[in-house]
Amino acid sequence: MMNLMAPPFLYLIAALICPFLPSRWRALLLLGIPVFALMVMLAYPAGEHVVWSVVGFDLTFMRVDKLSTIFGIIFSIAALLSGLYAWHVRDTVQQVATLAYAGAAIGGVFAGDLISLFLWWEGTAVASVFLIWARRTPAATATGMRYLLIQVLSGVLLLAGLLVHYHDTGSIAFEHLGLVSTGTFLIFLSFGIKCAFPLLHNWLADAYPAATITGTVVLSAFTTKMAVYALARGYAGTEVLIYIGAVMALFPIILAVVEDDLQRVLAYSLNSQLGFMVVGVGIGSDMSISGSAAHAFCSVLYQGLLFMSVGAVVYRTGTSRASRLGGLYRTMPVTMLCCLVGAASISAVPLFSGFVSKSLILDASGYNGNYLVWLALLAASVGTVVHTSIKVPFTLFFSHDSGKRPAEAPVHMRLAMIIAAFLCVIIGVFPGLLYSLLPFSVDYHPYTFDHVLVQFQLLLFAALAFVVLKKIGLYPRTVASTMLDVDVIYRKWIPARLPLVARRVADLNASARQSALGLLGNGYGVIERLTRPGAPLARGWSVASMMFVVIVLMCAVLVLNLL
Amino acid sequence: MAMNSDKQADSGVAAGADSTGPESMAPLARYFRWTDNPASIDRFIRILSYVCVVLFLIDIVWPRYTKVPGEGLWGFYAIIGFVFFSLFVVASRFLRLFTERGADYYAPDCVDAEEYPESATEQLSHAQRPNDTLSSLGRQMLGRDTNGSGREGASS
Amino acid sequence: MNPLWTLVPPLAVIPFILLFGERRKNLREGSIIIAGLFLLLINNSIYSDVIAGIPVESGEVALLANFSLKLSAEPMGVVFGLLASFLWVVTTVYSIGYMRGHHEINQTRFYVCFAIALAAVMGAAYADNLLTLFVAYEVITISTYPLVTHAGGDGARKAGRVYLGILMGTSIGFLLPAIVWVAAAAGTLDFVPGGVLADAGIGKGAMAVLLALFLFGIAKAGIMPFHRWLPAAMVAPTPVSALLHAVAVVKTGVFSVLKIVTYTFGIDTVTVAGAAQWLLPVAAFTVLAASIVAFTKDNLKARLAYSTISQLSYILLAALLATVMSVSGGVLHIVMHAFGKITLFFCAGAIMVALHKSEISKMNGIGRRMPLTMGAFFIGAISIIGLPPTGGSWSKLLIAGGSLDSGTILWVSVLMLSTLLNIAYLLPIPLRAFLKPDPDLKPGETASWQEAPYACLWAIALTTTGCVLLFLFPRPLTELIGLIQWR
Amino acid sequence: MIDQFPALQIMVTLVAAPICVMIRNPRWSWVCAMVANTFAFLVSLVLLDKVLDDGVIRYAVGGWAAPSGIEYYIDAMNAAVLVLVSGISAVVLLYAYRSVAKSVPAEKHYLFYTAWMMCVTGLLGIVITGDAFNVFVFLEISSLSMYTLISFGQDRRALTASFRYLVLGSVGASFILIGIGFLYAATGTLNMSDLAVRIPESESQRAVLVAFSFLTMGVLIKSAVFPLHAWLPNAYTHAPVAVTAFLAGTATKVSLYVLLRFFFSVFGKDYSFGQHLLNGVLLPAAVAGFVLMSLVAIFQNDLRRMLAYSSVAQVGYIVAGFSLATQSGLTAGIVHVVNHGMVKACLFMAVGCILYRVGHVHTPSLDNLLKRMPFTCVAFIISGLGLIGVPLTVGFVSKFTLIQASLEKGWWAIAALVLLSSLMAIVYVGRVIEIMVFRRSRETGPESSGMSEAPLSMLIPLYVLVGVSLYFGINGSATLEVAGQAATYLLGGLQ
Repeated sequence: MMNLMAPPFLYLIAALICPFLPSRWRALLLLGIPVFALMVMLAYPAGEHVVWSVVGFDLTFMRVDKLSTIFGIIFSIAALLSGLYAWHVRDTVQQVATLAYAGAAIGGVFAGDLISLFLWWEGTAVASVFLIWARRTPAATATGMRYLLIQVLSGVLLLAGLLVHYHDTGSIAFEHLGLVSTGTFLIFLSFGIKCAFPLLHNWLADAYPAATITGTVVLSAFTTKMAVYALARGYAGTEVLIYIGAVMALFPIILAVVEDDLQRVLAYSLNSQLGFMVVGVGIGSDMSISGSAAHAFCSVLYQGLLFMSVGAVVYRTGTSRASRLGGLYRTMPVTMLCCLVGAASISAVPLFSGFVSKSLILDASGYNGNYLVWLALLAASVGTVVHTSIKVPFTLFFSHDSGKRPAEAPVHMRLAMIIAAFLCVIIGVFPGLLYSLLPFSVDYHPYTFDHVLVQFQLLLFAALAFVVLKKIGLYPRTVASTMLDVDVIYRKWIPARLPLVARRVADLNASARQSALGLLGNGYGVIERLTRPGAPLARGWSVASMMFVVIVLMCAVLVLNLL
Repeated sequence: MAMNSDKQADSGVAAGADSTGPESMAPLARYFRWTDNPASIDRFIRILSYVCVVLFLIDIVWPRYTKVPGEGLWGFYAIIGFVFFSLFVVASRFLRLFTERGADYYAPDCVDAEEYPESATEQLSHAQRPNDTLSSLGRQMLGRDTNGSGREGASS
Repeated sequence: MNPLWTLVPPLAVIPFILLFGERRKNLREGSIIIAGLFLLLINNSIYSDVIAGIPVESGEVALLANFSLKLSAEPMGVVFGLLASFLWVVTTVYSIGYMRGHHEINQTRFYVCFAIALAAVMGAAYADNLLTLFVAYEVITISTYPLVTHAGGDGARKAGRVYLGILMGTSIGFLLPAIVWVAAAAGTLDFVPGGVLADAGIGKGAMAVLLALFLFGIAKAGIMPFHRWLPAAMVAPTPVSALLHAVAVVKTGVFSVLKIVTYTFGIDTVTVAGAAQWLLPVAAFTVLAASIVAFTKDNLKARLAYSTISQLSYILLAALLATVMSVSGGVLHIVMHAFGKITLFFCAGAIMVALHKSEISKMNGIGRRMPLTMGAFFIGAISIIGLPPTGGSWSKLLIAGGSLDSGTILWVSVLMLSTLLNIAYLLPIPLRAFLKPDPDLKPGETASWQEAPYACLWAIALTTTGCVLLFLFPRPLTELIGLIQWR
Repeated sequence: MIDQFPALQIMVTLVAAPICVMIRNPRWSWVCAMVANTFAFLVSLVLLDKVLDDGVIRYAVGGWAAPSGIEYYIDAMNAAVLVLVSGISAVVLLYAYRSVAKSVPAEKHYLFYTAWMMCVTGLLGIVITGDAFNVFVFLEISSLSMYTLISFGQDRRALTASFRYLVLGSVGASFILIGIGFLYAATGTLNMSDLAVRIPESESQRAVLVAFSFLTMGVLIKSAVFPLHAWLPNAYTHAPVAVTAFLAGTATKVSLYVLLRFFFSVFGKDYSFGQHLLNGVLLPAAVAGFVLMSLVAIFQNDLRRMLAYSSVAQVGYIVAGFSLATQSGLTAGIVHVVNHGMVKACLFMAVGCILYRVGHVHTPSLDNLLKRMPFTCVAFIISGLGLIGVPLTVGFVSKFTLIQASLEKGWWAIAALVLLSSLMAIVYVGRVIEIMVFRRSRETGPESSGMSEAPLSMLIPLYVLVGVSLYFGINGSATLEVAGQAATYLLGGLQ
């Protein structure tokens, strides 16, 4: 019975009973469960709990240590905030999916072995896709399908990898793995998909804008952070991650700058932020891992905040297209302010949360001696300013007036955003609160004069560049368009050629079948001609012919025998 | 921080272009009306430039602690900020030449090609704004308010 | 308990079925359910005997000079016996709703053949030797043939011909000679832990041929190119398809393969001789090709049929890999797939009864009319795909894990690829049902519930719950499988 | 008393024949025949039991000891065939009463039963005797009465069929006579045991060889081995169906017994299979027989004709089993003699029932027969499955043994072809079953024509035989054991 009280199971049980509750209770459940589960979670002492023996494996469902706890806490906060943000939603599907998804993600970070990790891994895939399908449009259905396929691909890679790993080592423990064998490579790939490594990243920008308004907020919190956790647990200090992370932090920027859909812009920026965390994991020092964890913590908050504010705009206007929006500050000032706090956090303005976490990673990469990566991260920080901190609030709330005068976001949305914004600022002002949660104790002081100074230099000169470019007309205007990404390969190129290949195969099959049938038919014809009623073999032979056969055979026998 | 430092603009000259008038504005938004005024914006830009110059100059007098070679260069971060910003913008404009397609390129399998379903939103204009407050939210949560019905999607 | 008792309930109920006939339907079907429950009890007591280590054997009848018919229970058979008897009850409950809702003709004949088939399944489950297994196998073929041709039209008879032709043809053409070969080489047909062929002096090449004869001879397992009977048999009423695909026929096929690999060859013999090397690609090809074909099918039952073919080859793959883990996974998959697939077929039948739709393309929006059915369909599909929280994930895990002992990750990748394909062809069905607008509804109109009869719904609920419970509590099953003597 | 049983076996039916003529009344002559036949059956059962317990029985007719006198010689082999012949004859005779009443004019009934009794006498005599010439005599008795029985057919075509059989049968009989003559010339004895001893010592081996060739040809004709089968389909098709059932179950089987007796007991295995004849002619003929004739059977639209061709095919199996010339091969052949005899008799009896009620046996017109004649159809289906060789039927027992035997000998191809022709059997039997059970009548709905089952007096014998065949299908080792013993005797030569 105690086992059912483990936080992930609490969520799942809630998801199970959710459909049977009246609508208000369902919404309250979304608020209550995260709080309750968080309390339960914090009550667990460090160590391994909730062991379940199944099909010959011992699965550990609660491996509590500092690394998992910090993720567990932020996931609980994210679940609570998104529950509040989604207070108006009375769609059972979304509510169940949210609970199950949050539960699976929390389960994922507490999983003590690879198999239970796999179960939760697939669980997040299955649960989260409903947040996309819940939009109930044909395009969302198709997008959800793509998303699910990719997520499950990640799951099956994990399964394959863990099996290979088990076969190699006889252990399913989820400890440090390192890139040492086929199995660990497969697991790495699996984590990489969920973590949106470059070239494996499209699902993120593809799916997040396709979810429901609240669904996008929920999606932004869990899957990718769970992957970061998994990388930190299994592949800390794997050098290749540093380079992957650097590329990952940089390349979405270019795509995001010209993107029209602001939710997609945020998805790209989320991808870029993941790059920072991946670098941190790749460096593998105590400081960098802590930095990654801290950054994940902050990123869930500010990214959620940004998604919430854009979502609020969508809720009131029905679009997230930059080309159709602008000048909304007039009637949505609270949303605008919260968005600005989010923007400040993501671009690491001092006194906001991003500053205290990103600095950890940047400094760790600087100390690591990998200057190119350090520079790349610096550039990526600037990039964040380009596409998120300036572009999103500017195009939404200022810029040219779109003439739209939507009402302010509903009060529960505002409340959720304000709480998130408040948390961002609190962390930014009192970094010690966050640092005390980190997996490794860090002795780091972000607020040195030097540090604040260079940060302002970086940011304000970036802002200056914006002003200058805007003045000389180089800054790109947003127009409704689609930017190609690598997903064009499986969304356009292959499908376009597939019918041809399929037809070829079908033709081949048909002709092979035809000739086989023809052969059979000929054979059948021959047999029938010989054996149907009245045919030579089946005729009542005349006495003469019977005698003839007898004589011939007799001769044959005699000849054979007498020879 | 730069934005917040500019609070004096609230006395603000009403934007001539704004035909809808101050009634159509949320009270809080009045603090930001300066953004609609080109003159204020110019002033904002000017202040930004001054601040930048000051920051740039601090580098001369303050020997920074460095952990990476080159970091200590004069105005290193300022240059990085300015140059990379421009670089990204230029690069993306360049990339756009190759990768831009029509908005409905992936239609009908992409949400870009369709509108957000109206039933899941509550598209009210400022004039129709509901009078919801924290206490009304509290009442809803406690179940004392019957109008707070859900919007998005069908319930079970 | 004597395993012969398992033959009693299905056979004893036949006179009652005939006696009550069409006139007293309630009594007729009631008697079948009672017989089913008895059978379940008997199987359960066999189960407890086996767990307790008490030998469970029957007497023997000498069918041939040195070879006799004999039943005995070992863990693998108990798994199958329990499964079949449980699903018999469920299927009967379901067919009460279905057959009446659909106004099928010749229901008495249907139930009689059904009962005979089940008795034969029990015989196969508890077969003590190859000969008994073969006998039961053939009886199943013959007794299910009238079920396939149930409708009696030209199409049904043609399908019946394909069904009988392939199943009888392969069993006589390949399986029988293989059995005779074993008899000639080993001098015994008994199922012995560790197999009887290790010292039978069969060369490596010959061993491969023998294994191939078994594999292709047991066409019930649906390996390509002898899979055509399965989609052909789709003309049968849905409870029959459910029975064919989830319980009696196909499962007898894969069960036989597993049993032969374990107890006739011995898993070590198979691996040492490398006999399966040439057959693994065939099974893998079947897994993938059937999935791809399933894509192209618009008829729901046809799509499910190809899905079955693909899933059966999982088990064949497991059997051919012949490691303890993979064969255990194969046995487990018999159960897991049975629950998942029978749920899907039940749902397909429920749609047929309630809305008279059989084409997937016409199922837009039916989720609003039949939310329970389509919800169950979703869970069943998840189980077939092998995702948590359904039982399918355990068996897939074991099969994939066992496949690594072959030293290559090729077979794992086949399974993983197939998982993705499964998603792509199974999940669009519930999605279409839930998310696409219903063409029969005018805008603004809300759909009213049009679920299938209660009997169908209960059956669906039972099997769906089973899918999830098997995920949470596989312990009894895995314990039983753990008792299998491999060597 | 028991000592005299071998003589009694023949005498009872032989005496019954003239009594039937004297009675003349259809019913009472049938009763007389029935009593005699039942008695003969009981006697054969006792003999079989005795043989299995005590070994070979030798009985000197009239007290004249062999080799000069005629000797009856009974081992497991012929005891089994005796049981088969008298048993099937008894069952079919029981069945024949109603069946014949419809197709044969009442005033000829006594003749019919007389001919039947003579035929049974001849067949039993062939089996029981240990004297080569005596074989010929009994063969002629049975053949002549058989021609008569066939000509009782309803149709005028029965006469031509009978005539053709007569011509070919006489050729066969005269070949046998010639063969026996040569043997006598070469060895100077007619007693089989004696022959077995003297043949190897004979000076004129060439004469022995000629005798062997003629005997073989003669027996092959009588047992309708392909391609010498041409008399059989017409005879089976046009004879009264009871006669067909009787013939199919016994006549060809007895000829096959003769084949065995001469090949193995008289000439000896080494001699017979040392010849080119058996490897070059017999096996190919058998194989071609069961493959080609199964094919022919597929396309037949007359049920009797189909079964007739299937009979030729089954004879092919038996001969193939013999040609293996091993213990298991012989066992398979012998057991198939018994099993196929039962199955074919059942099938023809079922066909007779259909003929009795429907009036024809044109396969495509038998739509939905199951509704009208359920019991007949079920019997037909069970026996049909036996013909295919489905497990739990006798056919499976013999086919399994046959395949096992050919594999043991390493003759893969034979096993494969046996299986192939089993598949054809699925087709021709399955086709009929499908029409009977699943095709709805074209003209009338299934409900409109009520049930019109054949009379009980036909169904009971049918089901007795079906029951027996099912019993031996499940407990196959009973027949296999007897056959195995018989094979041992045959391979060991005469004691």
